[in-house]
This record gives sequence, structure tokens and C-alpha cells, in this order.
Amino acid sequence: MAVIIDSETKVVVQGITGYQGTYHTQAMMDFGTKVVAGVTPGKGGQEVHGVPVFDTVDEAVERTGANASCVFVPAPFTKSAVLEAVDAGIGTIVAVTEHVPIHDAIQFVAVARARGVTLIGPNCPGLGTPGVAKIGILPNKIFSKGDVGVVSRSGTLTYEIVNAMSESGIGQSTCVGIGGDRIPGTGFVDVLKLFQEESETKRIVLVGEIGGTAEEDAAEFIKEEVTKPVVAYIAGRTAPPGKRMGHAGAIIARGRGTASSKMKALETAGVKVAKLPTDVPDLING
Amino acid sequence: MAVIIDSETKVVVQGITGYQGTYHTQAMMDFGTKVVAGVTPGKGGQEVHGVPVFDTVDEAVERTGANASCVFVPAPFTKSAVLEAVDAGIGTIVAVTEHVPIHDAIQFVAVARARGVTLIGPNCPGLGTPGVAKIGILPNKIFSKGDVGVVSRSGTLTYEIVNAMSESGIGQSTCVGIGGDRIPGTGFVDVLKLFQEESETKRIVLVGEIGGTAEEDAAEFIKEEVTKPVVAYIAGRTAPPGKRMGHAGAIIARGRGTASSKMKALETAGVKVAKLPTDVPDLING
Amino acid sequence: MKLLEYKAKELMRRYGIPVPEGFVVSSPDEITEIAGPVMVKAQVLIGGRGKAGGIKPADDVEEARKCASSILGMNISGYTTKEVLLEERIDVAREIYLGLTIDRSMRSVLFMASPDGGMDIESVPEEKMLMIPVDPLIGYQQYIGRRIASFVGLTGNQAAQMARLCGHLYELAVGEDAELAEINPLVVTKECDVIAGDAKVTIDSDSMFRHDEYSGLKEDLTPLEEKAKELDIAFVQLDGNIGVIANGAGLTMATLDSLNMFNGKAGVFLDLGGTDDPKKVKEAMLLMEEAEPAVILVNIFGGITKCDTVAAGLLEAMEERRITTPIVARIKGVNEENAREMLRNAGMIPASGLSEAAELAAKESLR
Amino acid sequence: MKLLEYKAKELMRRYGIPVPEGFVVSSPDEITEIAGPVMVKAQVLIGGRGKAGGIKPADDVEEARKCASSILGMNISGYTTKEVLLEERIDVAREIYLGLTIDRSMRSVLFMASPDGGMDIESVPEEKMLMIPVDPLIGYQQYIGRRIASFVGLTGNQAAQMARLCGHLYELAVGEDAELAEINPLVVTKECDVIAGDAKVTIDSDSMFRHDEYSGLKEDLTPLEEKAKELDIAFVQLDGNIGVIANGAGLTMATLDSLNMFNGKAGVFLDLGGTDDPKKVKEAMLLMEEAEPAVILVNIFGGITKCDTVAAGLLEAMEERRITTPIVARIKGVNEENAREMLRNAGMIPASGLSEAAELAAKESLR
Repeated sequence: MAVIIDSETKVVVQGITGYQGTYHTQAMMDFGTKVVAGVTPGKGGQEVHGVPVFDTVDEAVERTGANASCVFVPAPFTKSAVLEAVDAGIGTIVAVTEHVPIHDAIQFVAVARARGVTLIGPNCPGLGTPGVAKIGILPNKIFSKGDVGVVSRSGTLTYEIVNAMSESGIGQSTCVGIGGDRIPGTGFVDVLKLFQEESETKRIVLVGEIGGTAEEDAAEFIKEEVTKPVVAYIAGRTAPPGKRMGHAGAIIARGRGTASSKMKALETAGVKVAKLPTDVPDLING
Repeated sequence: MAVIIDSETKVVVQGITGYQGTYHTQAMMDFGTKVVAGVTPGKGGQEVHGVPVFDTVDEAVERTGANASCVFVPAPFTKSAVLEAVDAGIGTIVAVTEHVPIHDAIQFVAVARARGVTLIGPNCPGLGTPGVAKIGILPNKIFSKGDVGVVSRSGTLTYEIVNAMSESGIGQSTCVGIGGDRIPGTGFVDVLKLFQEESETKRIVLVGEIGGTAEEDAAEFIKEEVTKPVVAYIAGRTAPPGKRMGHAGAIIARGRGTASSKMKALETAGVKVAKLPTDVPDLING
Repeated sequence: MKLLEYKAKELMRRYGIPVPEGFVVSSPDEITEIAGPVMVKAQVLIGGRGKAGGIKPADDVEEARKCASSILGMNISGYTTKEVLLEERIDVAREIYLGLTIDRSMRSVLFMASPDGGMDIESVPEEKMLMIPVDPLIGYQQYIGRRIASFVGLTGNQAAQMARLCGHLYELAVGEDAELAEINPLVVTKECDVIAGDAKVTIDSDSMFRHDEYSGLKEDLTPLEEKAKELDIAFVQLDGNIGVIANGAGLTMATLDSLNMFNGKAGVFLDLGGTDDPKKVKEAMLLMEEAEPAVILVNIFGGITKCDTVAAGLLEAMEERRITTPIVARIKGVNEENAREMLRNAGMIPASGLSEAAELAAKESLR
Repeated sequence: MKLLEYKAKELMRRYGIPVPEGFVVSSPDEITEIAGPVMVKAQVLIGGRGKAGGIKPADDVEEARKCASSILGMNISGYTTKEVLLEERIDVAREIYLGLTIDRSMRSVLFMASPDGGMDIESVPEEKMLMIPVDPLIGYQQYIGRRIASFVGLTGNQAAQMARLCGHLYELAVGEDAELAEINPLVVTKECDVIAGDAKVTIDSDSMFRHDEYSGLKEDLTPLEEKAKELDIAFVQLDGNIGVIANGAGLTMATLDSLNMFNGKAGVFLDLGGTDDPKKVKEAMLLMEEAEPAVILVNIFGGITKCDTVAAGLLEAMEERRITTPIVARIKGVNEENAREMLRNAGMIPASGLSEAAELAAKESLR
């Protein structure tokens, strides 16, 4: 068992013929993922690492039974690609692409959520369950099998922490990189809920950053609904204040969104908060 | 118990200051419905039959706790009115207005369904549960309390049949007029599902018409999921073929949509099909 | 509101869909010049004009005038040809079918496409017809056009043209409130371009309040149909001799079904919609009288109006026109006994039930 | 991409939002005529110009030139004033706040409005600020404008103006990919019209591929920032003396946090994004050297590239520029031992863990 992906997950890679698509198709297959199809308009009939390429997601689903998608298409086409996957009945979509226009993201995230699709990203590393499957670009070698569910807004920092965990002998059930964009398809709360419900996950690591109030919302949820132990790290305690969104940003934030606000909220919810990412393994163990 | 409405239903009437809105507000209150608010932009602060009028649905919800809406606004504004109700968190919407542009209906029906709102209509008489509440324009006097759930695409024909039932001593649990428009917010199948689940409804009457394939779809559903006895009447056995939608209509229909196709489908599903509306009470009784 | 081919093509051109060059005349004298070989096409709101001789080729002005004069005035399935379209003749390599309509069960706009366009599209087997509902939350996206292009067997540049064209057709449907937009045939020319050979567009009549540009257009209606339309009454001419007035489509059809059970045959029927407004009942009565049925059957279910008020409307109409046609009337609702008394006194035949009313009217019509 | 006030107002005008008449000059000589009393307003991408003396009234050309020449060249919070806007002076009856931004938690566009617009908007109490997220499936609808008008206390014609204006502001945000569109103050004039007194618009830089019109606009960047932007590297100048290069925002911030634990202070930091592309590492290194830090700390987590390849990129940069600044480098991933050896041989200080790297860099910076 795992969250979001399992051994029945069959992945179609949208943008499979691009550099990233081709590279990570191989990496996903190396991890054990069933990559059953690729899609690149106009390149139907080709193959990439033995995976058949189709012109449309619909065709890929019909021919291969794909039920999950990994999106590598360039930012200008990401909206259309995600909507195509939703429309074709794909239930899990990982949108790796970064620099997606925010108004595009608002639209396709709303549609995916309304249609009950689990969308991770955009601008995310994706997710992996050691021994089962991985969708996205998380490095294969950082994982080890275990009982800790990891959820993170960060990319490389997640690799850092998961790697440190693995080196300390602490394995992961599923690791979900929800991405750092302002409009994430799946948020902390969505993943925490899944971890809380799933039986193989015994402990949870949450990696946050300054900006927004997702960590505060997560803290609220943990307080109410999560009974499993949670360790967190918030990056950016010493970072300069970010770009201000005119007056509007300050008005919305009203003092929230800072590292100390997030750490305080999490501590109040009973979460052990690490000072440095390298402290996470120790906090998990004790 | 009843479907869709109950004694906790609090109705806001959108377009309360118009002729229809004002008239049916009184009729609904006479039936026992809790009409708690009205909305007409620019007329906030007034009262209609003692019901306070607000400028926006949001305000009405905030001040009165309204959780259902009855929409009487003119067709050009119906889309905006329904979306306003959805956005304000209203869970049940009855859109009485007829002549709503079909592309408007496609949009707001999709949004309502995506947001989990029960939308009846547009162009519908609404629904009523004798002794509990009514939303819409069904005549009060036709109802009597009982165990038959009625669902109908028709307006006055429903009144005819419900009236005939009441005169024969057959009462209704809930009567839902889903309306005759091509894009109904709630369809036969939605209501059949509710009737099947609800315990006070022991028997079901379905009133259909020629055109479209809603009755065929209903028959399919009845066959698979409905264990309660169903009586049906299909209006239009002798009606001329309706307006044809170019070639497209014929291609979609492929022989379905006629009275005989519908009657056959229903009979195959074990439904007793009345030849005339006046036969319905006899068929219900056995 | 159906549009004539040339109006539909004007629309398509405005939305970026390629259509042949052409112009419309209502008299052969208006043809003074043509740029090359043309097709002369009858402009009528009905299909089958090709087989009826309503489409002819012409190579020069002389010939074009001859064709126009033979087609103008032609009666095609009951429709008189008042205008002809003279259109650049295109070299057809392939004919495709592309349509956009409303799908009730999906509650959405529906694309339909087939590699085999042309005359016999309705008999194309199911597997040769692609149907793609457009999710209203998503709207049109390029992949829909790609799926269509691939299904009808277009590739490369033609596939790209097709995808753009599908997008434009969707924009047209939404922008103009079309409930039908059909291109049959969609022609692939020998020059490998994709262009609309014919065009059918039906505008949703409920959307007219936001489309002033169509208010001037007249549908090809009889004077009675025209009058009924103005009064917002559904008017249908059948081949029997009983005039039926009822309120609501379902009740009207149920009335027809009931008449049929007693061997009565409806001639004209008028559906007032869900209303029992006495003024509308009166107007319907006046309209019905002009259709000269043998019997009139009135079946009104009173919703918000009292029956005697509705009956009074009927009486007014009778007096105003001195109607002598036998009238069977059944008005259901509050004060129905009063109403029955009023009708009886005025020489009408009152009935209390739907079956009874149908039986009485049928009997009267068979005298 | 922040727009100057006059650019933002041009946009607003294009979308139907009323703005005062005005024109822009970059030299007092360009002012030859004014239609009436004006305000002369510094065009800078920073707030607080009013308090800094960047806004002055003028009644005639002479005075306008004088104001312009005093404001042009003015330094406002580090930004040099290169243009001034001369704008018709409006009679202010009331000042309202209206803003539109992105709400992360609602995943939507958010309208914000307050009856108390003007200078001190950030300190307006919560109950005086209305926030309405726009459901992306619904989009802007008139009722949103009505709610806003009612909240800020407008009625009748002014409420109608406000509702229209809100609709236009939403269209602007979506059409131009604005992540912020703010009108503060939104002025109700003594003539009872509603008009934008000031305008702030920020265009989403990720949307530039579809907005050629903004590609000519330059943000007010230092040469180094400009170069970093071209390379798609996040560049931030802080007040410490350690230059940090890392890949990914989270890892970069974690690196700063770690430095801080050992009393190190970051000066410039460069975030390469999620990439470990050796070419980008090299470019960052060259850029960093120009910023002249006391120590450089490189922290790269290798995703798809091997560590020794990344190390080779670092060495190339060092050789190309003969960099003598002490460099602490930590590259994590496949072949990291190889990489460490390469770095050591080239005179860099290799580290294996993040904490170790931070400690070494901090120590080096405190020498």
C-alpha cells in the first residue's frame, strides 16, 4: 500500500520525446514504474525506450489503459496538456513543468480538483513510493523503503532530507513533492489526510518554506486530524523578506507567512520542528 | 424524511420583487416552506410578504442562513443568478425561469454539478414534499401526503397526474419536476437514485416525453439499481416528430428518442407503462 | 432560428473558417460579373436541394443567369427559393463531415466528425462517426481538433488547419449561441486546403435578446405560425380536424395521445407553455379560429389562475369573433365547477376529466 | 514585471477603466502645454513617492516644468526617477481601495476592497477590508461588483460604475496575466464619478511568452541582476560577505539557515532553480565572482547529472576567470567522492554534508 500510486499505476508521459521526458521515462522505469505510453502531438507511432508514442492522451488511454500522467511539456502548453489528461479520464497527474503562468494554473487546478483528479504540481518533483513506483523527477537513489511519509513544497531540499533519512536508516512509505508554485494542485492538507488514513505510514515529515500560509493551514489540520507523529522543517528562517505583492500581499498575510509564524503554528500543533534540514533524522528517531 | 428538501430547508427567492417571485413566495409559505429571504439587486432593505429583501445572495445567506434558492429572475440573468447562489454556498437551487439560452445552461449546470449543488431546472416547476416544503411553482392543492415519489420532465402534465393520484387517494412522498429543457441540472437518474435510497418512498412514478434519451437512460438505471416498483407515462406517442437538429440530431439519436423506444426500454426494465396519464393511479394500485 | 447557407457562411468567415468566395442575388439581372466557374445554389431552409435540382454549375455570366432564373422561385419541399448563392467552384479532393451540436445526456456541446462526408451522412455506420463532448469546464482545447483530424485521416498541415477550424467552429457556437453548426461537406481541395463546402447554423431562439443582428431575419413561416410565434405560443399543423389548445408541452402531447385513443385526429395544436394566463388563452382561441378546425378542444390545467377567470377569457374570445365551431373545454383547478357552468351557459361542451374531454371532442369531430 | 503607473493606467484605460487624462515626459522641455491644473508624479517602481516629494501640483506650464525638473532624477528609495506623469488634477470626494491579487489558499484570483483607501491601507482593520475570491469555474460575475460596491458604501449610479469597473479589472488581470492589479486610491470625484487615482500592475513574468508588448520593458535592475535574469538564475543581494550558489529555492534557503547557525552571513545568493546543469553552475560561478564575496559557498544536490561533471564545470569557471576567492563546495549525488577529489586538487575546500559546508564557509568568512 501507498498513497496516490500503487502497483496498478500505469503512466503516460506527456512530452515524452523532449529531453526531460525521454530522460525521466527511463529513470521512472528504472525505479519500477509502469510507463505504458508517451504522448507528443505529431509523433504518434514512434517509440521511446520501447514505450509507444501517441498523438493524444485519449488514444494512449484507450490503447494502453494508462491511468496516471507525468507532464513534461513546455510551460506554454502545460494548461492544455493537463486539461487533456483530465478530459481523457486520467486520475493522477504529476505536472513537472516550471514557469507555468499563474492564471493558467488557477484554471487547470480548479478543473482538476472539480473533476476529482489528483494533480501534483505544477513545478513539482512528483512523488515516489520505494519498491512500487515513482512519477516525476525525484532522484531514484535517495529512497529507501520504510514507514515515514514525506510531504514537501521543495525540490532539491526534499532530496537532501530524504537522502539524509535514508543514510540514517530511516525509510519512506511515500514521498510527495507538491511543488513550490503559488497554486499547487495538491496541498499539504490533501497529502496529510492521505498519510493519516494509510496504514503503512507511521510517521510524517513535512518540509515547508516561508511565504503563503500553507504551513499554517497544515498546522491547523494536524492539530485537528493527524494522530501520527510529525516532524517539520521550514526553510528560510534567515532569508530576506520576499517580493511584496503591493499592499495586497501585506493585507492578506497580516503577519502570517513568516518562518516564525509557521514554526510557532506547527509547534503549537505538537509538531517537532527541526532547526536545520540535517536535524530531521534525529528528530524522527527521538 | 424526504428527498432534497426537509424541514431545515430555508429558501431565498431570487427575483422576489417580480410578479412571479412575489406570487410564489406567498404560495410557498402557504405550503409550509420557510422562505427566509429574497434577493433583488438594488432593492435591499424592502420586504415582500414580510420576507426581507437583500441586494446579494451572499448577504441573504449570511443574515438568514438560507440554504436553498428559488430563481425567478428573467432568462438573460438566470446564469448569473444561479452562479451567484452556487458561489454563496447554496446547496439546493430550483431555477423556474424558462427560455434560458442553452449555452448559458450548459455552463451553469456544469458548475453546479461540479460544486455538488442540487440544481433543479432551468424551466422547471420545482419540487414539493407534502407537509414539509415546496420550492417552485407546483400548485399547492394537487398534493397529498403518501409514499409515491414522482419525477417528471413535464409541468402541467405533472400537475394533472399528481392531481389524479391525490383524487384516487394515492399520496406523494416528494414530487420533483425536473423540467423539459435540453440541459437539466438534475436528471431522472439523479432523482431515481434518491428515491431508491429514501425510506419513505415505496413506489415511484416517472413522467417522460418524446425527445432526447433521458427515459432510455432512466430505464437502464432502473434495471440495474431500482428495486421499488415504478409506473411510467410517456407523453407524445401520437405527436409529430419534433424539430430535427440537422443531420446531427438523427446521427445522435440513431432510432432512440421516440415514444416507442422509451416505452420499450422502460417495459424491459420492469416498469409498468401507462397508455394515458389518467391510467397512472390504476397502475400504481396494481 | 435556422440561417440560410450564405448567412451561415458569412458567420463562419467572420470566425475564421475558410469558405468559398461568393455572392447572393434575388434576381438574375443582379449577376453582371463572375470571377470564374461558379455553383448556383438555391438558398432554402431545407435539405435535399441538390437532388431537387437546386444546385447547378455555370461557367460564364450568361449561363449563371440562366441557372439563377431556373432556380429562383423553385419550390423545394414546400419552401420557395427567393435567393441564390453564386459561389466559386472548388476542386474537391475529399469530403468530410464536421458538426457541432448539443448533447443532452452529456449536458454539453458535442463535436461530430466523419471521414465520409457528403449526401448520405445519416447512414454512416457508428464506427465511422467520432463524437467528442466538450467538457463545459474545460472548453475547446487543441487536442480535440487533433483527435478529429486524426480520426478523419488528416495529417501535417491539413491536420493543423482542421484543428484551427474546429476551434473557430466552437467559438462560433458559443459566441453566436448556435445550437447547431454543421459543415457537410467539409472539403479538402485538390490544393490541399480545408474549406466549408456547405454550412448549416441554427441559432438558439432563446438567445435573441443578446443578438440584435438576427432580429431582422424572418423564418419561413405561414401567417398563422408567425402570429403564434409573436404570442410565444407553440403552433403545429397536423393533418386531422381537431384544434387543440393546451398549456404545457407534456399536457398538450398527453391530450393528443388521449384524442388518438378515441380515434380523434388533431389538426392544429397550440401549446401555451406552462401558463394559464386568461389573456393568452383568449389569444390562442382567436388564433385557433383562423385555422378553421371542425372542433376545438381546450385543455387547461390551472396553476395560479382561477378556472372561472380562464373560462371568462374563453367567453370573451367567442363573443369577439362570434365563434360557432363546437368547443369542448376542460379547465382544471380552483373553482372548476363555476367555470363548467359558465362554459355550459355559453354553449360550449364542458368536461371534467382529460379522457372525458378527449372522448367528447373525438365524437364531435367524427360527426 | 512591475509596470510604472502610467503604463498601468494605459492598460486600465484599454480595458475600460476610467483614468485621468495625462502624458509622460522625461525632460521638462517636453512640456509645452497643459489643459488645466495637473499633478506631476514621479514614475518609479516603488511606493512612498508622495512622502518623498515625488508628487507635486502645478497650475501652469511654467510651474509644471519647474516641478518636473525638480522631480526628474530624484532618488526615491534607491530608484532614480527617469520619467514624470503629468495628469489632470481631479476633485477628490472620497478615496476607496480596490485590489486584485492571487490568493494561494483559495487557489484563485482575489478581490480586495475597502471604503478607506489612500496612504495607510495596510493598517486598515480587517473588518474594513472585504476579500472575495473569484471561483475559477465561475469567473467574474456582476454580483461580485455589487457586493464590493455595497461594502464600500456606493449606491445607484456609482455602484453601477463600480461593478463595471471591477469586471474590467478582472478582464485585465486575466487578459494581461497580471498577478497584481491595484487601484489605490480609487477616487470618487466631486462630480460623483469613479476613477483610478493611482494604478499598480504586476505582470506574471512566466506569461511573457504570450505578451510580446512587455518584452521591451526593462525592470529597474542592477547590471548583475540583469545578467542573472537573462540566465534564469534568482539573484538576491544581502548584506553579508558569503556568496551562496545553490540549486532550488528550498535548498538555497536551507543553506542560508545553516550559515546563520555558524554566524556566517550571506551576501549575494544565486538560486539555479531545480537544475544541476554543469553549464548553469559555471555561469553562476562567473556571475558570483563579479559580486566579489569574501567566500563562495557552492551547494548543489545532483539530480540527473553526475557530481564529477558538475565539479568539472566549477573548475572550468575557476580557470577561465582565475578566481582566487576561497570556495567551499559541496556536491551531493552519484560519484561525489570523485568530485571531492577534483575540487581538493583545484584548491577548493570540499565538504560532504550541508552543515559541514556551512561551518567551513562561515569560518572562512570570519577570517
